Amino acid sequence: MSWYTLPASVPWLTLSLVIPLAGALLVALTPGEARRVVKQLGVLSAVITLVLVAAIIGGFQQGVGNLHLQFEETLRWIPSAGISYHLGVDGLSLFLLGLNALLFLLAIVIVDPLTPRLKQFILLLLILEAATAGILLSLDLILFYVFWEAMLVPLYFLIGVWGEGRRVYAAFKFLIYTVIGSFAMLVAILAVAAINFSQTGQLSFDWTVLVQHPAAGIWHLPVGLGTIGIQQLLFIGFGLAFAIKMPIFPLHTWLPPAYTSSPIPVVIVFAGLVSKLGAYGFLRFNLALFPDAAHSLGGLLAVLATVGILYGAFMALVQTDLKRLVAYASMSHLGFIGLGIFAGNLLGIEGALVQMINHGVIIAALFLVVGMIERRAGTRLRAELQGLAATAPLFAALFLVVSLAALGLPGLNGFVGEFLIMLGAWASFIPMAVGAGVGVILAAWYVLRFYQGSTQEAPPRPTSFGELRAAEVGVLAPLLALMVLIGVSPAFFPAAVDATVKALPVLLR
Amino acid sequence: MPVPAYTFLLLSGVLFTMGAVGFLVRRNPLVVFMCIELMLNAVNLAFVAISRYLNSLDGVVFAFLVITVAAAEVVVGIAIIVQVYRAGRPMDVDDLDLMKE
Amino acid sequence: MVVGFALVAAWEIVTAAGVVAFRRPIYNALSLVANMLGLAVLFLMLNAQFLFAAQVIVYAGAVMVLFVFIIALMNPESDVTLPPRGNEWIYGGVFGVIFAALLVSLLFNRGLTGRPGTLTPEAIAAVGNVQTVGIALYTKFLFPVEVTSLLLLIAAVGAVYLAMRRIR
Amino acid sequence: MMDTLAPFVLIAPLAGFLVNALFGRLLPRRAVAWIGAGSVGIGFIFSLNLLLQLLTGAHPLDQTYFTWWQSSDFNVPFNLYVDQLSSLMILVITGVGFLIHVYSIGYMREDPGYSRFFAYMNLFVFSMLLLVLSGNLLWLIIGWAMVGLSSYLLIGFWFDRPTAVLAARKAFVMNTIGDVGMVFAAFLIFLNLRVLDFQGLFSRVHQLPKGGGVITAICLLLLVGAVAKSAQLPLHTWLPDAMEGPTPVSALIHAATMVTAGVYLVARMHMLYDWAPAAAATVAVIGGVTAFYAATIGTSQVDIKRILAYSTMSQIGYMFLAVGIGAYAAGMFHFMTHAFFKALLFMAAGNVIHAFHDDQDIRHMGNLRAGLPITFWTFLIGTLSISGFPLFAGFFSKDEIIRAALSAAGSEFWLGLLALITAGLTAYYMFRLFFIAFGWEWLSHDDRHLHEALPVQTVPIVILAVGAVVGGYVPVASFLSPVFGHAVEVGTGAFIGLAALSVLVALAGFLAAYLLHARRPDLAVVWRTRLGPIHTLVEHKYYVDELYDRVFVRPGLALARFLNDVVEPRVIDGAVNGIANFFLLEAREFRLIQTGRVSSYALWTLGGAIGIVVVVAAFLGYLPVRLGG
Repeated sequence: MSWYTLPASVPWLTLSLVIPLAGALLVALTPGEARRVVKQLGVLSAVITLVLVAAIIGGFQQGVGNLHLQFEETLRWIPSAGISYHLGVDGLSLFLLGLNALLFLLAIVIVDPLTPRLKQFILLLLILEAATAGILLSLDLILFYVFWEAMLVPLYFLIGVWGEGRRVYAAFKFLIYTVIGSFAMLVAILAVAAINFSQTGQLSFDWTVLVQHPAAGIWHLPVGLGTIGIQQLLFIGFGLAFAIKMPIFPLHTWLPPAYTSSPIPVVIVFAGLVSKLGAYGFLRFNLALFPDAAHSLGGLLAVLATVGILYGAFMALVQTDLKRLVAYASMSHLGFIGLGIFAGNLLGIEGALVQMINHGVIIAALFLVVGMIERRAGTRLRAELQGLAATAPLFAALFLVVSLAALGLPGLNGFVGEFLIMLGAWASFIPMAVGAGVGVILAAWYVLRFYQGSTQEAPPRPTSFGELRAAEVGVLAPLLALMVLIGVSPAFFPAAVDATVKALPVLLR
Repeated sequence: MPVPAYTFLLLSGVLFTMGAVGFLVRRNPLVVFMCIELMLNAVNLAFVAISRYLNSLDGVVFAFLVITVAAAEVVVGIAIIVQVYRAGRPMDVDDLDLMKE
Repeated sequence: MVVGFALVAAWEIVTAAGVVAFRRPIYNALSLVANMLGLAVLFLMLNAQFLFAAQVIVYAGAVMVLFVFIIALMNPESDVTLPPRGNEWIYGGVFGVIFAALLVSLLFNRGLTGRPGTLTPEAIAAVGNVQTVGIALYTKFLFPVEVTSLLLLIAAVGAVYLAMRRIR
Repeated sequence: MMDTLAPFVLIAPLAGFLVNALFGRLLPRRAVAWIGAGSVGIGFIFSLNLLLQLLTGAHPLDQTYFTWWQSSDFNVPFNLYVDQLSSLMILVITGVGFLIHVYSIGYMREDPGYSRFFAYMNLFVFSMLLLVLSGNLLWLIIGWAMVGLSSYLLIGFWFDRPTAVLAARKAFVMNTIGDVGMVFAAFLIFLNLRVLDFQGLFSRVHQLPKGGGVITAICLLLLVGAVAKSAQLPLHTWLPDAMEGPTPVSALIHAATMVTAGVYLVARMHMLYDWAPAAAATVAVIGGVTAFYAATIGTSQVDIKRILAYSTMSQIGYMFLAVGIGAYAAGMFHFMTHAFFKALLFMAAGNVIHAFHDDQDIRHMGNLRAGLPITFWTFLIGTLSISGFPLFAGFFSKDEIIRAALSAAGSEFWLGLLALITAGLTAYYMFRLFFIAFGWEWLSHDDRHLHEALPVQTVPIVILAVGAVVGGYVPVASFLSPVFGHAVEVGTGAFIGLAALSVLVALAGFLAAYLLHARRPDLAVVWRTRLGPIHTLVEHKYYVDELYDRVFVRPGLALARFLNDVVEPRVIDGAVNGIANFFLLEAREFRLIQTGRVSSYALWTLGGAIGIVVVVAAFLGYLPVRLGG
């Protein structure tokens, strides 16, 4: 945002990875019985990380740096294989980094101090924070892959150990899906480097190197089955991992059980952030490294994204479990992000970028609300809830703002992203934009069913539903503030990301 | 007449395969361990042979390290086997399925 | 030389077969000892005297004594008494054949490639075999050696710990 | 001067909203009321000031205050645009809005959600002003959606009533359909002309071919938004249900201001509609048909607020007809007079409903002259005005529309004829309402102890009654001429002739109502049975609600259930599990790959090793199969 210049001698990005890890180490050294200390340590390291990331965002300068990358750090790792520890931040990752720090702080703050094995829980959350931040920051494909896999382990345990319901099934299904995608990506990563080596004679896994020389060539399928472009093949390899993580229809069936089984602090970062990493991967790798393939396959993926919007919306309409409902709503919203990315123009991609932040904010807030309902009412079933506004008007009011943001009300943040995405989609594929428009209408329908069904109509059920406490308002407040801020005056957003997006290879063709 | 390099490698491959097959089919944990040792030895042979024919010592050093690691592995492995035996379990790897979910 | 190699190679294969096939663990163990001694001879033929010594002392000596000792102590029954499992020989055979065929095809396709180094047998002989290895271990490979020593320490501690506890 | 003044028109109600929303529950009721009504009053004073400056020759204002989005492809500022049209709008919004706020102080005095009510009302006024003052399409859409939000909040104000909750949701979803239409229109405009602000849009619209596909599509998509917001056919069914909200809400939002936003939109975009005759004709047809359609339904209803709602729909149909045939000034004129008399009618109806303890059925009322004298007389004034009796405000504005339609050549003539018939129907159903609710039976003595409302409620009604009488003499057309150009002058003879015609028609409607509902009620029963099926059809609003339910709502839910019960578990997850079963032979939920057997793990490991060796060998060229470069 160019508010000031940060001294270049400090490894800011590494610090933002190290602080959560250091926090994790401190937590690990603390005896598990000291629950308050454990939690305070977790909160403290998350706060420091957030402050640091905020400083980075404030010191980011649009249009500066090689390939618009800033705060770059490069250390030799395995020089003979062209692998290095290379971090950097640009318009694609800048605000996601902030979202990461914010959501993890909220997640740790709302952890119930009575959680069994609290120490391990906080520990895993902090490790997860470092892994997700690493995914956003790494500019080396191998480093990226390491963080990508490192993210999986804490998530698996967080769901499998602290989850509810069929948690092991959910965690395992998620794991299998993700590992399949990761394997495809690993093969593609190795192939990218190998092909780049054969084309340029330079062995490197560095994004900044690979992005200069898009792979070319055609692969002949055996037995005369035709040909497929190398770029398309690599695009599919990377895309499979990211499409599963997002998820893109029809690779989504791990999502409802995983979200439903996750404890609320986990699902906030899971739905709020991890799903966005798939979209980020598409932008960072698929659109940058394989621009030709992005053009030829973008249409198909845009169709799938639109199907996902409508499918998720219809599914959300009939869910009886609120958590599951929000899970499908999240899927529908992610369809918008996918549509913006695959529209293949500046408007769509900037819309997708802003929508990624919005979605994180909105979905986290929705899951927070579901958690508040569940903690008070002891149930998440829509049929057992109604009229909560009568006993908890403040809760109903905040819930209303969150719902309105979720259904894309103009003036709140959801609209900004949806508008730009649909505008970008309209410029490329009009039917997809119309489909997304139907999705917006359906969103109004299911979100209001969700909101009205739980807070309105008399008599209130359960009658003992209490008003929000100050701490809970405090947790929701930053998210609500972001909803209004981005909705009313989002100009700071393009001011930071425009140069990066404009330089994306997929747009330069 | 010198022995060609590939004969050593061939022998190494054969020994490795035999060890692998033994690992797959035997059920006594002690024998399974021995088959692992066999495979490690086969790999050592390949290292040393390549090292010899390429006029380098790296392979020898590697083989030395492998021997060390194998020794460590055997110590721990046998300790586990003894524990299992003392717990009165049958000596059959197929029954050691605690990792099953 | 060739004849000697052929004899040792045959010895290796026979003893390896013994390791895999014998029914009583003590025979397996003795076959393995024989196999390792043969391997030591092969190391000698490859001009690796240091490894020859290490192989005899560490493997044929220490490790195998441990094996035999445990077998004598516990006197495990042979596989004969275990219920048959059925298809494992099929799996094992199929995979073994595939793997061996793959390795062989690789070898015959290209043979050895790579850039020869400077340590010819003559150069090594000039300094002394053990000295050369020692210099390499404590200069170029110092870090791996140290890591390995740490590993050994951990293994020793782990083994003691495991032996102390009683598992139910 | 105007550039600093204009934002304060917005800020006043916004501040009122924020104060009442955040601290309303802590403040005493009197303070809440003062803040709620006062902020709108301040807005009115600012609006008046703006109007005066325009009247004294100031140029229209187009001022940018901050940037909303700025990237290499897309720029949207936040700018306000104040010209004669928008200043007229804000004057009516804040003026009528202020009176209704004052009325609400009395009307809502018993309600526990007092501060919430005023917060919502202020939010509405703010949103409506934003809609009107916005200088570009995007902020217009934001205001457009936010008035929809306020409308939703106020319809569902009594959220413990299931019917209110449902009605609110229905209104919101139908309005969202309109919002999406407008958003699409904005896309077409931006992608073809690269502008979204009005000044740029109006200067570039002529780059598009006149009557071409693009401009017609833009205008039709805008029309979707206008139709949804203004409750015109076919997106009209939410408005009668919206009467579940408190009566001041019906007066302010669902009569005087918000529902006329569609008319404002078409008028604001008149350069586009002039450029797309087919779309303009569609506007006119929708308006004319809705006017007639809603008037017929109005003749058969018994709920006092619903009758007024259908009347609103019908009157907005007139305005649509006017702007559709290019008589923009006439449409805005009717908007203004309608705001006066319809707000008056609703507030008077609110007094009656209060007096009858929230009973809204007109058949339970009657003979209110003694009990509610002020309400009685003002309601009569409103009825006369809406029915188009000479010298009342409604007479002038409605006459102008009918005259414009009839004097036009071609198909508009038929629409004018329809509008004329509708004028008769209007007089009929309004006087039917009046006779049944206010005058039926003419009791000689009254033991119902009805109480007239408080002065805080009656004074605003009286003020509006004045407006409903004299509003017709305001020279709206000449005031708006800088925006729309000068209207075509009509000869005096034609003027008087047409006026006489419409008065005759209205008189006929009045006489029919008098005959059937005041003098010979038995005749009404006879006619009702005689018209049997037609009457049933009209009474059930032509079964449009039921049709939408069968065609959209139920199939939508059925599809969702089908996806949830069949497609997701069987088809998609089934395919995934099927693939897993295929590869893992006995995998149930992927789990049995974990046998726990060491040898099976080893088997997999070995298989993997072989696979890697094969791939590497193939890459390096050791195998007959070749991969990569």
